[in-house]
Formats: sequence, C-alpha cells, structure tokens
Amino acid sequence: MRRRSVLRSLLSRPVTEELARPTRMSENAHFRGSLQLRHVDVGSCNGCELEIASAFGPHYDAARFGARLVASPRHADGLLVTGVVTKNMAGPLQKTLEATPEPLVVIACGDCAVNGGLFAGAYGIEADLDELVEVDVRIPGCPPHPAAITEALRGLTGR
Amino acid sequence: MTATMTTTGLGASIVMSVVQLVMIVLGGPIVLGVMAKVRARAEGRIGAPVHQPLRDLRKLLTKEPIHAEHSSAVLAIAPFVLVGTAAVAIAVSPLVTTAPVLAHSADLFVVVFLLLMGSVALALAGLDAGTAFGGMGSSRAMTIGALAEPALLVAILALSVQAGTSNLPKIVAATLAHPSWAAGPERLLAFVAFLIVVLAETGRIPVDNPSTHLELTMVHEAMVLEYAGPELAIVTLGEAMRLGFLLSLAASLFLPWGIATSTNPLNLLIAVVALSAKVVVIAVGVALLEVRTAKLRLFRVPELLTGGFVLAVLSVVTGLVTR
Amino acid sequence: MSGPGYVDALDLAAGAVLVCGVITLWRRDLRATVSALSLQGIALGVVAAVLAAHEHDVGLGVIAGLVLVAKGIVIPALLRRLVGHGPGSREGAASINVSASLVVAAALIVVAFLASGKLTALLPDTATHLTPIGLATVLLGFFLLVTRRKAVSQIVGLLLIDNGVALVAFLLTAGVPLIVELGASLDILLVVVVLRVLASTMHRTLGPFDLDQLRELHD
Amino acid sequence: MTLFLVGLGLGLAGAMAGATLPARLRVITTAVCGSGACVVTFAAATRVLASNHSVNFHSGAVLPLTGIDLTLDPLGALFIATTAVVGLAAICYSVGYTEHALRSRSAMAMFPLFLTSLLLVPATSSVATFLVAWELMALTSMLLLLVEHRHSEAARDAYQWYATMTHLGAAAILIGLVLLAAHSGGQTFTDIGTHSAALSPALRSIAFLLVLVGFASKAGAVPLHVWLPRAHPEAPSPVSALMSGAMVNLGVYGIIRVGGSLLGGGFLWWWLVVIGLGVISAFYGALHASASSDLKRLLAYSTVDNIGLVLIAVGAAGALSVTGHRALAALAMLAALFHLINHSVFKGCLFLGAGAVERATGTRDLDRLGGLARRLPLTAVLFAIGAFSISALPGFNGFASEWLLLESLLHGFAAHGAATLVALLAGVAALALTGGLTAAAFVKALGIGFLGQPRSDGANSAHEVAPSMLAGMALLAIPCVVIGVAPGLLASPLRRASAVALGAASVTPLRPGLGLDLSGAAGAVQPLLLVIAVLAAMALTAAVVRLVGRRGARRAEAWGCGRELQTARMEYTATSFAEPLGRVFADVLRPDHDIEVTHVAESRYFAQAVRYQTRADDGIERSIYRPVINLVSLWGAFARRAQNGSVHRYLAYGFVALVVVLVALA
Repeated sequence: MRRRSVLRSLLSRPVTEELARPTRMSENAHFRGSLQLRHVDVGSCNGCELEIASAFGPHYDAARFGARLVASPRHADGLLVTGVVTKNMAGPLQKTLEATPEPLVVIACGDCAVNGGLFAGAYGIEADLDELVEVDVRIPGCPPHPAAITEALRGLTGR
Repeated sequence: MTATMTTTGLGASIVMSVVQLVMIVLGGPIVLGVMAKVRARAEGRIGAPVHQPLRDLRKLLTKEPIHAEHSSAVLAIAPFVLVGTAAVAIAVSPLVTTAPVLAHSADLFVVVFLLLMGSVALALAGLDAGTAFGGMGSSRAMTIGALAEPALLVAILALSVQAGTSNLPKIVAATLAHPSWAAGPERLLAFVAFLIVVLAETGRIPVDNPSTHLELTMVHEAMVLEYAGPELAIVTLGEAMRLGFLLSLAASLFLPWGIATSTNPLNLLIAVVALSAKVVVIAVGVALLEVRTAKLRLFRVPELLTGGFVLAVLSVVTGLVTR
Repeated sequence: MSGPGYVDALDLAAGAVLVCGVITLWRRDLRATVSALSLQGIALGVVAAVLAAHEHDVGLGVIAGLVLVAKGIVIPALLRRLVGHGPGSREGAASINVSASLVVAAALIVVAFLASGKLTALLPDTATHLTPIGLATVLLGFFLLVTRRKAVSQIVGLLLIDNGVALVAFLLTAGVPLIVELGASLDILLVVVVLRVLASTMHRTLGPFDLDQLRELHD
Repeated sequence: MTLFLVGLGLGLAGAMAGATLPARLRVITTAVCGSGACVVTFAAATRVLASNHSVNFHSGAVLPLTGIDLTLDPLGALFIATTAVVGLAAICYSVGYTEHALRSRSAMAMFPLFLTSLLLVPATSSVATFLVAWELMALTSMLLLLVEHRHSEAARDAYQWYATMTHLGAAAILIGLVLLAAHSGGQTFTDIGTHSAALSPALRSIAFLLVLVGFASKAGAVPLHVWLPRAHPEAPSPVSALMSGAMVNLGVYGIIRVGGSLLGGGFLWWWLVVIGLGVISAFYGALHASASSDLKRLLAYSTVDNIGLVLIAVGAAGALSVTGHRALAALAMLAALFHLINHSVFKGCLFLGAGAVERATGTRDLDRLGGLARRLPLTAVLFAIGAFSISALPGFNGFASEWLLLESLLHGFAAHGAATLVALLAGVAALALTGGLTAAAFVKALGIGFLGQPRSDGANSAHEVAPSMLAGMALLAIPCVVIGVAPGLLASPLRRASAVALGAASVTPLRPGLGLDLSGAAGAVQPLLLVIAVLAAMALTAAVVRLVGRRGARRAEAWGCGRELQTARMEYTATSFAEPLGRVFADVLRPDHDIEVTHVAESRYFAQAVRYQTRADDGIERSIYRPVINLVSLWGAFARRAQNGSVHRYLAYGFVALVVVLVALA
C-alpha cells in the first residue's frame, strides 16, 4: 500500500474498520467512555506488545472508544499486564498496583498473563498473575488478536 | 461597530467575563480534543471523539487522589494555583469583549506574570515528591520557561509600543481602530514569535511531546506524574485552559475582527462564534504542525526560543522604525 | 683670629675632617676607624673654634667645646669599649674591597664638589668654599654604612654623616644657633646609646655579629 | 533633625554597650539600643517624607577643619527609612542568632556601628562628612566580615577581596568628589550643586565617571561586583542582610545624588553608560544566580541582578530627563526607587531565611539540603514569601515594582533619539530575560532546598530556629505582602524622593489609590483585586472538586517506575536542576565539569562510583581580575627579591638615590 501523504489521509475516509456497538454494556460505570491504561510488561516476549500497538493503530483504532495508554499508574484506571510474572518483576508489579488509584481493573493480555502460556511452571516464574493480583479481564491468545484486545477494551468503556 | 469602547456597566462586564471563562473552561479541553482528532485523521484513524478530554476529566474526578508520602502542602495547592491564575488571566483579557471585568488591570505584564505564577507553582509541585522525574520535569520546564517568557513579553510589547499602552483591551480596541496595523510587518513577526512561545509554554510537539511515555523525554508530563484523581483533573484542566487562553489571546490580539465592543447580546454571540472559529483554525494549524515535525532535541529548543525572542525584538524595532 | 691665619687654619681643619673620613674607609680595623672618627671630631671642633674666634661669637665657642668633648672624646671612647674585647674587632670581608671603595670615595668627593657648586655660589666667602668637604663627608659616611658589615662600622658611618652635616652647618651659616646644634648632638648621643645597647645585646646573644646574618630573618 | 540625631546617638550607645558590657547583658542592650535607633530614625525619615521639606544641621565641632553637615531631604529620608526597617529586622534576628556566633565583644560593637553608619550616609550633605560616614561603613562592614574568619579560610579570602574593592571604590569617590569640591569653591553639596553648571564638561564627565566607578563597585554592578558573591556568604546572616538590604542601596543612592542633584543631569552618554552597566549586571547576575548551588551565593548574585535592574531604570530616568521628557523621567526614577525598596525588603528576608537554614542544618549547599519544608515550616513559609516576591509573582511586592519598571521603559519608547531607544530596548530585553532566570533560580532555591527529601543528616535532623530569628524574618516578609497588595501606599513618598532626585517637583507620575495608576500614560494595575480574584478562583475550583470529586487522599510511595528502593540520593539537586540552563548559557558561564570514575577492581568496564562535579566560577573574575592579580603578584615577586633582608642593600638603594639626585642637581 503506497504511503499516504498527510494531506490525502486527512481529506479521505479513515481506514479504520467499522465495528458494531458492543452487545453487553460494561457493568461498572466508572470507565464510561474513558479508560486510561498503564501497560506493565512483567515478562513478555514482546509479541503481545506488537498486537497492543496495532490495536491502537489505524486499522483497529482502540482510541476511538476512549481508551488510551498513559505514562504513570497515577493517571491510569487499569493495568494492561503482559507476559508471565517473573521473580524480578513481582515486586515492581505490586508497587505499580499500589501506585494506581482506586477503582482500577487488571487486564491480563495474552496466554502468558492468563495462565502462564508456554512458560508455565518455568523456574524463573514467581507465580501465576491471578495468584498475585485479582484479574478482571482476560484476553487469551498467543499473541492475542488486536480485534480481541479492542473488543475487551470496548467492553470496559461501553462505547 | 463603533471602535470606541462604550461604557459597559460592571454587571455587563462581569457577565462577559463569565462567558469568556465558561468558553475557555469547556473550550480548552475541546481544543485538545480537536488537535487529537486532527492527529488521528492524519494517521488515517477515526480517533477519539472531540469531547474525549471532557470525559476523561469527569472520570478522573471520581478517582481516588493519592499524595506522595514525603510531599508537603505544595503538591496539593499547586493545581489550584495553576487553574486560579489561568482563570483570572482569562476573565481579565479581551477575548470575547474589549471590556471584561477589571479591564484597567488587564495588563500585558499582569497576564505574563500570572502565567509565570502558574508555571512556578507546577514546577514546585514537580520537585515536591522528591522523585528524579519530578526534578527533571521542573528543571527543564523552568529552563524553557526562562527562555520563553522574554519572547512572550517582548512579542506582546511590540503591540503595546505600537498602541502606546500595555493594557490589552486598549490594544485590541486600537487594532480595531487601525485595520492597517493588522497586516503590518511587526504584527507578523510578533505573531510568529507569539506562536513559538505558545508551543513552548503549553508543551506542544516541537518543544515537548505531550503523549510520550518515556520519562527521559518528558518536560511537562514529568511534573504531573505524581498527580492522581481530582488533582490530576484540575492540572489537566489548568493546562487546557492555558492552551485555550493563549490561542484565543493570539486570535484576539492579532486577528481582532468580530470581538464585541458593545454589550448587546447579538455582538456577544457573534464574538463567541468568531472567537471559537478563529481558535479552532489556529488549533488545527498547530496540530498539523505537530504531525509534520518531530520533537526537537532538548538543547535545540533554546535555539528555537532564542529565534522567537529575536523575532519579537525585531518586531519592536520595526515598530519603532516605521513609527 | 684674622687675616691669612684664619683661612689657613680653617682649610687645615676642614681638610683634616675630610682626610679622617677617607681613613675610616681605608682601614679595616675597627679600632683604627674609631680613632679616625675621634680625630675627625676634634678637627670639627677646631673648625668651630676657628669660626667662633673669627666671628667673636661666644655661643659658637661653647658649641666648639661641646663638639670637641662629645665627638672627639666621649663617643669614640664608648665605641672603643664596645670594640675592645673579643675577636670581632676586625672588619670582615666588606662587600667591596678597600681599593674599590677608595676609588668610589674619590668619585663621591667629585660629586660633592659638583653638587655644592650652587650652594657656594649663594654667598662666596672663605667658609662657604669649603662646604663640598662637608657634603663629601656625608657621602663617605653613607658609603661606609652601605659597604661595611660590622655593627660598629655602621655606627661610625652614621657619626660620619652627622659630622658632615655639622661641618656644612658651621661653614654655611657660621654656626647654627646653639639650640639646633644642641638638639642635633643630643639626637646623635641618643642614637649612639641605643646602637650601643643594641650592639652589645646582639653581641651577647649572637656572638660576633655580622649584619648579613640579618638576611635569615626575612621569610 | 534632632529626632534623627537622637537615633544616631542611640546607635552609638548600642555600639559602646556592645564593646563594654559583659556577655550576658551585651546582646540585650545592643539589641535594645539598635532597635531604638532604627525606630527613631524611621520616625524622623517618615516625618520628612510626609512634610516634604528637608531639615539640615551643621556643627563645626566634631570634625576638625570642616565640621559636620547633615541634610535630611526626601531622597535621603527614603533610603534611611528602608535601612531602618531592614536594620530593625536584622537586629531582632541577631538576638536569636547570637546564641552561637556573633557574641564576641568586637562583633557586638561593630554591628550597631555599621547600622548607624548606614543610617548616616544618606543624611550627609558635605563631601567631608560623606566620606567619613562612607569610610566608617566600609570599615565596620569589613570587621564584621572577619568575625567568623578564625575557622574559615573563605572568610579571610572574602575579606581581602572586599577590603581591596571597597577601598579602591572609596578612593575613586574621594577623588571625584574632591575634584568637584575644589572646582566649585564650597564642599557642601549645595555649593557643588550650584557651581557645577559652570564647570567644564570634561571635568564634570571625569568626576562623574570616577564617582560612578566608586558607587557602582559598592552597588555591585558587574565589572566591579566580584566582592559581592564572596563577601555576602561569609558575613554572618544579619550582617549580609544589612549589606544586601541597605549598603548596596547606598551605591545607587550615590549615583543618583551625584549624577542627579550635584551635576544636574549631565550628558546623555553618562546615562547610557549607566543603562549599559545595568543591562550587563542584570543578565550576568541572574545567570549566575541560576547556576550557583550555594544558597547565599545565589542570593548575592541575585542582588547583582536586581541592582542591574535598578541601574537600568536610573539610567533611563537620567537619559529621559536629559532629552527633556520630564514626566517619563520622573516615572522611571520612581520605578527605580520603588524596586530598590522592594529589593531591600525581600532580599533582607531571603538572607535572614538563608541564615536560619544554615543555622538549623549547618550547611548552605543546596545539594545537601532538601525536605526542610516539613522540618522548618515557618522558615519555609517566610523564605517562600521572599522567593515569590523576587520572582515578581502577582500579589507580592516584586511584581509591583517590576511592573512599574516595565511600564516606565515601555512608555519611555515615546522618546526620540536612536541611542535612547536602543538603550531602552536593551533594558526591556534584559528585564524580560532576567525575569525568567530569576524565577528559575528561586524555584531551585525553594524547591530543591525546602521540598523533597533531606539529602544530608544535617538537613534531616534540622529543627525550627529561635523565635526571634523568625520574628526578624516576619518583620520583612509582612511588608513584602502588604506592599505587593497595596503598592499605592508608597506612591507619595516615592514621588517626593524622585522629585528631589531629578529636581522636577511638578510632575506626579502616579494617581492616588491602592493600586498603581499611571497618570501620564494609559497603564494601571490593581494587585489587590487581582489577588482577590485569584484566591476566589482557587476557592471556587477547590469547592467544585470537593463537591464532585472523591475525597480522602491516600498516602503512597512516590512513583519511581516500580523501583524497589526510593532514596533521597535519586532526587534532583541544585547542580542537576541548573545543568540545562548551564548548558544553554555555557559560553557565558563556561562551567568546568570534572568527572571521576572509580572502576571496580577486577575490570575497567564496570564503574563502581562516578563523581560528577561542576563549578561555574565567575567568568569576569577569571578574565579580568585574575590577569590583574597575576600582574601584581609578579611585581610583588620582583619586590621580594629586591627586599632580601640585607641592611646593606637597603642602604645602597638610599645611597644610590642620593647620589643620583645630587648629580641631577649639579
């Protein structure tokens, strides 16, 4: 696909795939239309990160539903956790959790975060994510499909 | 419309100032939304709705505020100083009308020093938590502020030298009375200098990247890393108001047509619409500039700001020469 | 006294003063220099006496006697007692050897004659013609101060200068008023006493004292 | 006038008491006498300012040959009033301060004497009295500088710099004034004033330049400022507060008095030179203030900066009055005097604050302070008021005078003449740039010094200082806010003083009222209403947030990217805070960095510790003063060889000289 100049892309229709409104509305009304996430890589192979990037990219565009990645957990409503919880990252994960203001959600993105994935039971792992932290949303897949990630985020923001 | 300022009652000027305040308080975040929308569309995305920043603010208000354990009262007070000074600067300046409340105090230096007070409060808050990021943010913000403030002061000074007064409403009235000034060379130079300063003060792309996640590259964002919940909402609102204010000040100083000089509601409505249109146009322009350029290395920013300062001085000189 | 006898006597005495000055430079032995000094004192007294007789001025006569006693006898005696005992009586290696100092003395005398040319032109009579000798003695005394190491020679140099000044005073103004003369000689007496005390204490503490050892004092 | 003399008498009594009484009584009596002197002289000064007619006094007795001439006119009275206020605060502060330092007999005697001389100088009205008072001030301040020299080498070094610079300055003033007095027949200022018009332009210019050099060195204008950043940090805090708060003003007072009333305005290029001095001082001072990490050195450099601003305004006033714009000149002079008063008040408060910090923590180095806001709450608040005032934030007195300075320069553009316009433009540019740099410097001083976590055990174990020290600081902090909120109060005394300075009584630059309202041109500001508006806006936002937002802030560890250990060593220090500015202005500051890397024993690739140190020492000192000092020491070395202790060599010098003279005569 030829590189589109800024002006042409401004004037023509965006390439984002149109999606129907979500079936079930999000139960907690806290994040209606506005969800800031702090991405925490506790031991990922970077596969999930690529998918998250494309989830916020032009085609899937999770930002249109009010989701946004932020720099500091203080600004975040939720932790987007990827990868298995390695021994070194268990402490920082706890610290990040404490630093995030209530109410917060924890989203386990990718098989590693959901159930340890390929590396389940490896020596370097502290424990499964749900043993350490109460997980609210799970996005399976290794790596998870960007549409699945967008779908999960839409579930939270209800847009 | 008569160029001379009709004697508006105190009540009327209060109403108009309140209108200005409400416009900027709501308009500021929307301007941020518009700029985000333009960026999204430039990337081929649909992007968040224009009023997304307002939604974020509403949601942030319901979040739990957190204070760093070693922080003192400065961290708690700074956001309110930021919003307070911005609000007064907005209420006092000639954005929608040339007769806002406290018009005789609506002085160029007052506005500049009010903004300075806001940035000093934010910088102190950055230092309060005692983290490396806060210190880095404050240090860089004060450095850039120290270089941007002279350019801002001298840029508006060029207009006041031409108008013979430093009172902003009078400058705007004088510009309305002499349409030939608007296209003059010193106005152009001052406008460019002013825009450079606006980019620096509000931390937009060439100077600072608001949507960066890497603390090392942050300038403004690093200072507010510690804020959560309502305080973060206030700080973000303050920043949005400052951006809205500076853009509308640019609009009313350099393109003053449509500003209400009398108090009848029709003028007011026209003024509101005209101002919104002008601000949106400038905001889109700035957003396009952001998409086109990359963030400058931190030590190239002084060159940009010194350039702005020199342009401002040049505009004063041309003003004096062609007097 | 009148007529040629006065002039010859005056010239003789003044000449004697100058010669003694040169002797002090010439001899290295301290006792010899002190005795030359006393001779000079006596010659100075004679000059004053001749002038007093010539002018019939009693005051000047008293001064002449005083000078004779003090400069001729008392002060040299004091110095001789100081020099008398111990090995320090021999002047060490002067900064320049004797022959060179004599040549310099000659030059100084010429300079004195040149410099006092204008002075004598003021009132050209027999006495004032001899002022260059007074000036020369002053210069010789100064030169002695500069070149000699021993504390005693320093005192002798100082006294030479004083004699020179007194000589000029006598010749030019036919005797300074009594008070000035008394004052001046009192000063000299004081200086000598102080130096005497200083030299003796230094002698007692440091042994045969050589002025150049002063050099260690500075940082 | 008798009131003023009573005041001076009390001051001298304080000095006597300091010298004679035993230790216990000494502090109290000097404090009582000193504060009595301040209060009485303040009353005398305000009476003169209110009645606007000057009183004078002459007595042939005290000084041989010339006698004493004192005249209390509004200009002098303004300076005396400021010195009295700062003096009162300093004395009140010194009561608490002297538990440890400054107890010695000499210090307690010198301190009131120094204060009395400061009060005396603006009242003198003849060359002889002026020089005596000036010298007394110089000597007492020098001795006070030496009070703590026993245990600090830097104090001795500062003393040497201060002594030489002061005496060179005093010599220049002496020659200048004597030159004027000789040529105008009388030595009282009134004689000089009347006769100076008849003097030849060259003579007046030489006299003015000499006097300018002397007073500029006392005021701390740039090329001659080098003693200030050395002397102020070493002097005990109440003394450095007086030095920065009162003594530096007298430098500017001298320039105004001699340039304005004695020489009657003089030529345009005089005042352009003054503006040039001001611009360089302002920029250079502000830059070094933002670069230095020693608290008192920072304050000293910011004194150089503020004096630069005042000189710009004084220069503008002179230039405008010479080119015939009397109204604008009066406004500029009024702005200069107003900023001078404000500077004395907030700089005095800051120096006393710095002294309290040094007393509580034992160090002045900002890199080793931090976290003092929670440990020294009152000092922090008072220091913050001073810092906000100097950064010209609205609601504080710095803003009121900076606003007036900017207004006077802005309306000065109405004047014609390219040279004046260029100078005014340079002035405005300097004002604008130094505004930003000063704000950066004092955010550093306040933020790094007082906020965050303590970076040394001295700072960690700090506890609040003696109440009298706090009272002293408060005595200066309150006027900062009062003048800031209602600057109109000072309008009439300032107008009278500037009228005397420029000899243009008819002009009233400011309309009466609490705020500042320019009568000549369209420009006004009501700080009171602004402050109320800002506070209202803040209260409104707080109310909305409290209503809508969620309350109950939770204390949590500061966010450091999830780092395990968050210690004070990870904080930004003053050096790191000023590093970007240092890099931007590297060619002016020319900081020298030295980095020591200590490697792990086993391999060169792993560093065990890295020590980074940067020092921005004074560029002017390096480029101008060092060569001069080297020259002098070279000449000294030669003289040392010539003076080798041998008596004969000295006699030889005398002898040779005598012979040469004789030969020359022949």
